[in-house]
Amino acid sequence: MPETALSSATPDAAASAVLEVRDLSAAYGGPDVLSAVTLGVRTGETVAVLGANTAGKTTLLRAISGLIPKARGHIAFEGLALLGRPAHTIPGLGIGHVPEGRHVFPRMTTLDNLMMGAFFHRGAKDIAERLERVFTLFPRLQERQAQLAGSMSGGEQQMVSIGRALMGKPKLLLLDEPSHGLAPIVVDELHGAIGAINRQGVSVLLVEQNAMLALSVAHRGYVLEAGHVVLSGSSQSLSADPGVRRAYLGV
Amino acid sequence: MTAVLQAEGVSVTFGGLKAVDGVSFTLNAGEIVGLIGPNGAGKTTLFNALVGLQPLTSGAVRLGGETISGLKPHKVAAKGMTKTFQNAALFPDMSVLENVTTAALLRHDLKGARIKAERVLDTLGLGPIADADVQDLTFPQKALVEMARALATEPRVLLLDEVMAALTPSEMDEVMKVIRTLRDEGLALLVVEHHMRAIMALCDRLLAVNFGRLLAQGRPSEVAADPQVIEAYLGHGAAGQEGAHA
Amino acid sequence: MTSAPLDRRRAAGVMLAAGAVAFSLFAEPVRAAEDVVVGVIQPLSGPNAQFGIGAQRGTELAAEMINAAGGIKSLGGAKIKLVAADVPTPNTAASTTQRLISQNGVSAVVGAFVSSTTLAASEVTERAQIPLVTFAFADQITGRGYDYIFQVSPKGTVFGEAQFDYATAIAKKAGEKIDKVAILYEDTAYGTAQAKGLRDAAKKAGVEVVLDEAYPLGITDVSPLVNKLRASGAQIAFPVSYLNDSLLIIRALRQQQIDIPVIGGAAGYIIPDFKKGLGDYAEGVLSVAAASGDLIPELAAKYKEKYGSFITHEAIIHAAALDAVAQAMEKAKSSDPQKVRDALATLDTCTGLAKGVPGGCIKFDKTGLNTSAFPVFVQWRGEEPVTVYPPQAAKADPIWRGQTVK
Amino acid sequence: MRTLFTPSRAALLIFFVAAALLPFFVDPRGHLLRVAAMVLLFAAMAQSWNIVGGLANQISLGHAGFFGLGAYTSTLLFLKLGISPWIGMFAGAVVAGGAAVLLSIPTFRLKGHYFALATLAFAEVLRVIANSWADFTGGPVGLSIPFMGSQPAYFAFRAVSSYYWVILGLLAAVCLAFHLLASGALGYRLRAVRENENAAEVAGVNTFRVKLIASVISAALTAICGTVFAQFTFFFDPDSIFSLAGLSVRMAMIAIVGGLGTLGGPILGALFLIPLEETANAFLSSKAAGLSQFVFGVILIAAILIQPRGLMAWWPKPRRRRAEASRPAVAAPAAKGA
Amino acid sequence: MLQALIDGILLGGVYGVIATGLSLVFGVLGVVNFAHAEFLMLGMYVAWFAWRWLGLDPLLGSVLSFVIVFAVGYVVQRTLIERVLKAPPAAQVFLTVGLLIAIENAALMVFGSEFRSVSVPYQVQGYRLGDIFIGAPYLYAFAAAVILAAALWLFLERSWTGRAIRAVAQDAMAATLVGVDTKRTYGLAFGLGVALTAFGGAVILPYITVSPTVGGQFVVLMFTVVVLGGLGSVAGALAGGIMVGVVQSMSTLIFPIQLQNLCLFVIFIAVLALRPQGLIKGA
Repeated sequence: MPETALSSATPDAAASAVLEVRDLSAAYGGPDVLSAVTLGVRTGETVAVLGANTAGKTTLLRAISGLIPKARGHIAFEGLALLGRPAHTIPGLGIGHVPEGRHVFPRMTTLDNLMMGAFFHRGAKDIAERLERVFTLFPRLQERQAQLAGSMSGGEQQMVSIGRALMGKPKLLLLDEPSHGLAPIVVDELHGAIGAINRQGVSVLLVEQNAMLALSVAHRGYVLEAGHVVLSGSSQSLSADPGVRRAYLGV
Repeated sequence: MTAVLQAEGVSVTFGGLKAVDGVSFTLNAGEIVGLIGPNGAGKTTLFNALVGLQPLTSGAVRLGGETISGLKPHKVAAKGMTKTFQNAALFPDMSVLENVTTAALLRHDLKGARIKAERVLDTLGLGPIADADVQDLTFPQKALVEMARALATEPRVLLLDEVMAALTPSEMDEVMKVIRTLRDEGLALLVVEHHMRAIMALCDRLLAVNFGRLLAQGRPSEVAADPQVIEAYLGHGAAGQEGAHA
Repeated sequence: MTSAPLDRRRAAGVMLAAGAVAFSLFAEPVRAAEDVVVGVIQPLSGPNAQFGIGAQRGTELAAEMINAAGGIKSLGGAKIKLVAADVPTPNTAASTTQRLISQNGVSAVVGAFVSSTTLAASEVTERAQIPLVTFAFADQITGRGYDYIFQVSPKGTVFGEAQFDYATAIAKKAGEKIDKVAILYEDTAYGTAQAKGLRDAAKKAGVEVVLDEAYPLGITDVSPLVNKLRASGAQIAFPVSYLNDSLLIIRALRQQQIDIPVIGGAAGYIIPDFKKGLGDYAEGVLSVAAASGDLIPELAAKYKEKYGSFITHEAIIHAAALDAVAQAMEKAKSSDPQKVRDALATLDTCTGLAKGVPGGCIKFDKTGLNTSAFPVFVQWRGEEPVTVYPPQAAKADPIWRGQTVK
Repeated sequence: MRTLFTPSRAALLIFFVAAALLPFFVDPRGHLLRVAAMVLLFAAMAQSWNIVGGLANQISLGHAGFFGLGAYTSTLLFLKLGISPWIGMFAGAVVAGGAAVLLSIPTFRLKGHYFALATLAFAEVLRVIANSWADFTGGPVGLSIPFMGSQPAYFAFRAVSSYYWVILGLLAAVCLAFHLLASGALGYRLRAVRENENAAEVAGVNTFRVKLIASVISAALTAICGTVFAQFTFFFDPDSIFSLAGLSVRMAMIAIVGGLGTLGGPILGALFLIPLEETANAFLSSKAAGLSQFVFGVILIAAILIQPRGLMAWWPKPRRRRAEASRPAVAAPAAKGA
Repeated sequence: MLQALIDGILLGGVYGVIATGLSLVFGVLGVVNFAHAEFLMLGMYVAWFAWRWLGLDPLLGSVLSFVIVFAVGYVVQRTLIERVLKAPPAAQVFLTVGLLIAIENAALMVFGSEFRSVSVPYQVQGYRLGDIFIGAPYLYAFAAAVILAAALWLFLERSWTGRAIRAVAQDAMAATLVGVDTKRTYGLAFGLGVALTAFGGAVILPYITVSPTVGGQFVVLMFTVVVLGGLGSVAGALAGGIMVGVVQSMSTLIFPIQLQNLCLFVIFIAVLALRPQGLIKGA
């Protein structure tokens, strides 16, 4: 597989980069799932990471959140080295992670799920304010705040999961397959929300299998294949690049 | 051509969620059919339903004209259909030969099973590692061993769930060669694979699913060009765009 | 490849060697020349530990007294050396007893308060032909025709019969006619044997048993038991139980304001903790007992001085048991187990600690049962139980429903 | 063909030869021989447990139930009908096997902790029944094997060494049964079930049947151990013969400390634990009540934390690597990591 | 009949609190703690000494039991249990079995074998309503259990630590992603679990004696309660406790008391076989 090191993939200057990943490799005991991945997210940007199943997208996000102890390389968040930090300290730095499969707390109410998002800032006075902001973004959650999250539809659970991450006052939001398994109309709604979050000043790293959808909200994108970055560029250029289609459909 | 496997309106529901929704298709002896669809489309659930690991909510599965839905997996295996697992579910504390022998016991006594297992391993070129611990194997080796184990049950229909995940292109070529040989020997194969390049090159026909429903079926190039399929993979609006490029 | 497996092999070797060393420790018998060795097996851990410890103290005290008085004079003043071992369960009893016999070369074994443990131990002593002198009183202990078992106190059924007969006799003297009684017992060897005695005695006396209920050892809630008792209309309750259930039963009766007399079946009813647990409510409770401190005041005083509480019947009987062994050695002029056994079989003594056994003597019959022993009734008076029945042993008159019975 | 004479087999052979000769070198009536006999008996019990616990990976905490059924069946047959315990031993095995079938039907789907709890309750049920049904079982007083001198036909001997050899034979038989099971067709299937039940099913293994057969064999062998135990100790009562801590846990513990699912594990475990416990009891129990059991508990905790795979994990790894080393180290058809 | 029902409920409330801790530990850590009943025993001893030395009524001493046993539990989790969390069940089962043996015998060495009992005035009092008798210690213990259950509910629902415990139980990864230190939470949950049991042990001290082996009387009972209620379910354990209390009490109306436990075990096996998730679905 040709190694494509693209200079445009690295942020121009460290100062403007909220996230910087360099030469990141990771494995779960077997062969490397990520091999020397280098990419970055600039402040205020939405960046998409595309690729077929098993390309290593989820592993990338998990490594950033400290969930893969054996990750090697370098990850910096606002200049701060992340690798080696205990996973539970990472949200407090300003990174919100919406995991693949949503992972809401099924036997807690919507409200309790959201409150858990504020766990790190549990003393803060602006919790109500933040809650209000989440409810503005997803009015449906306000209606369903007393419902057990496990009993809600997939789309609603996704909103809970995103809302929960937002309650932690993130500067960077990691979104893992938010459209997975959802009906198109819900997907549109979610992506609208992602745009709105980004406009409020939160940088977003978005992992999606649904390439066109991701590129429609992202400024830039990277394409992963078998743990390597094979393509990168602006959303417009990627949308037109037949390489993306090849990475997914093999034709 | 004779239909060896028939699925008729197969549905699987998990507490309200339709993971597989009325899927019907047939599979003929001596053909490789690819099952494609995005993550969570219901491919693995469909496989599990076919071999009896997952009870059907409705529908029926017939193997060689005989209804096998409702049977336990070991009975289904005895009737001639088995599957491999995503991420190679080998028996980790056993050697390669022991893994394959266990499956060969379905139709042979212990001595015969060992001979059968050795033969299967040799066909797949695994003879030299027969005594290795499966935990020490590489990914492609594990995938092949699992295929060997499945073949040792002497199936008529073999369902392969992502055997080529994490393989390099040259490794993939080797595995595809093996799969083609099996087809040429008259086996019917249903293959789930995310490496679309491999799927396109390998399969005689494709079935595309999303949200548990069958979206399209036909020749690989037709299915890949189907707007619904492209949308399922690349998203809303991609079909027109990409179509213009193609 | 080189160092790691070697280390592992070494570690495995070390662990195995530890096992082997442990094993070899049993190879050599340890025995001092002039001492006579007697094994003491008691439950020192587990649920019956409290009774085992009391019993062990009794034997220790007896050994001290015998040694202080000059040891076994016919053996040149040989001192008694006790080898104690913990037998928390019957499963451990056989192996432990065997160890005392072959490693410590004991002349006799004393103990194992708990009946099932004693039964297990006696199988070993019988085959090894070592005398076992015990207080445990399940009927099977002397009922198997064994030659090497000696029981200082009466059988369990005898205790049960006495529990019934003495109580009805006192009630009769107090002018109360008893037609209905209740039997509550723990489903252990001890409880079952004693309940059988109670049942038989009631039948013989023509008294109706309106409640005959076994309950599991370690019962945590006795309310159902007490509910049944209340509904039965019994005039006397005969509970046979260890401590926890005895406290539970007495308290539950008080809570439900049931004031029928409760006649305890030894064990839990006559140890210091009964009083500690119940305080004033212990006052006046009657119980059958194998012995009582007031029958042998000098031993009781020494015990109290040494251990700080009154002497329990298991301590007295085990002390007497050890003394019987000592007297047998004295008589046999030997510490050879076979000779000690023969001397025990023909022992007829009314001196020494035998005075602690009601009847004051030790003389074993063919089965090994002490023929002269009988159970007594004790009644809680202040801090200690006092012997109140039968009249030949009594130190005070019994009190029945607040009335002193002459 | 693999060589017949591996280090493991050599060690096993040496063990059995040494064990068979032991009575000639120690006091035949002594305690050492008795402890040795208990080591062998517990090794046999742990090996029987190992068939279910090790090969099928079902953690049973109720094997005392089968053990007790064996002891009760043979003893009651002898006491009530005069049938020799040699015959009663097999009757006990049949009864226990039947009980295993009855227990398997409701519990075969259960795994891990749930299975452990269900089996624990099973033994407790038997204990309560044996305690309550006094007319038949003798109740809480327990049962005594009558003392009748040396009557080999009725499984009664004078010398400890005779029992010792019987127990050694039993251990050899149980080890042989385990070995045949582990290396035979059933062994393949059992290990497959243990390691991945779904994969075993699609590979054509009838997982329920395989587990059932294993538990019946395991129960029957455990019951035979129960009969031998009863004959050897001459007395048992419900609380001790169905004891959770004294038997069920101990059998499992020996197999686990020695090495779950291995042939040598139960033997190593028994060689290590039983003498250790005896020593602790002999030297510590008269010092402070509870000390010996406390030490025992601490050693158990340490053993689990230091080597959860048991003593056998330290044994030099068997043949397979050797075979591999002697062959050219060939990878799969496609070389890795191109 | 009514009497048996009331007896059962009073008893069952306490069983519920005692078993809740076991269920909580399983729910959060996924470990079945076979040594759980030993912490009940420790709690009883703490309350006994508090009564003896400080003159505290066990109902008040229970707070001390809670605090001290919580600390012990936290240390035990961080030093021992933590190390087998990812180990196979066999290692977990036997680690806690080893713990059971060690704690019981350590208690025997430290506290001695005697049965200890407190004496408080209400021990022999009772209330009478027509034909129904209610023992005062049972009533007070039940009341204490209800108060503790309510406090536990408030803690788990309203406090940040309580929410964190629930979050870890429901999805440990997601909890990490919102900043919960799962390792510390495991320690807290284990400490809390054994402290609940210790509290239960303290409040029954007025009607049960304590000795090093008292745990053994409760161990099977506890497991029955949590299996009936569904392992891991806190609300289920409380309901399961009442159920076990009532079954125990009512069964004696039909069967001999000797067979009380047999009824429980048969129900226990039946529930395991038919509904391993427990009879009660709940949080």
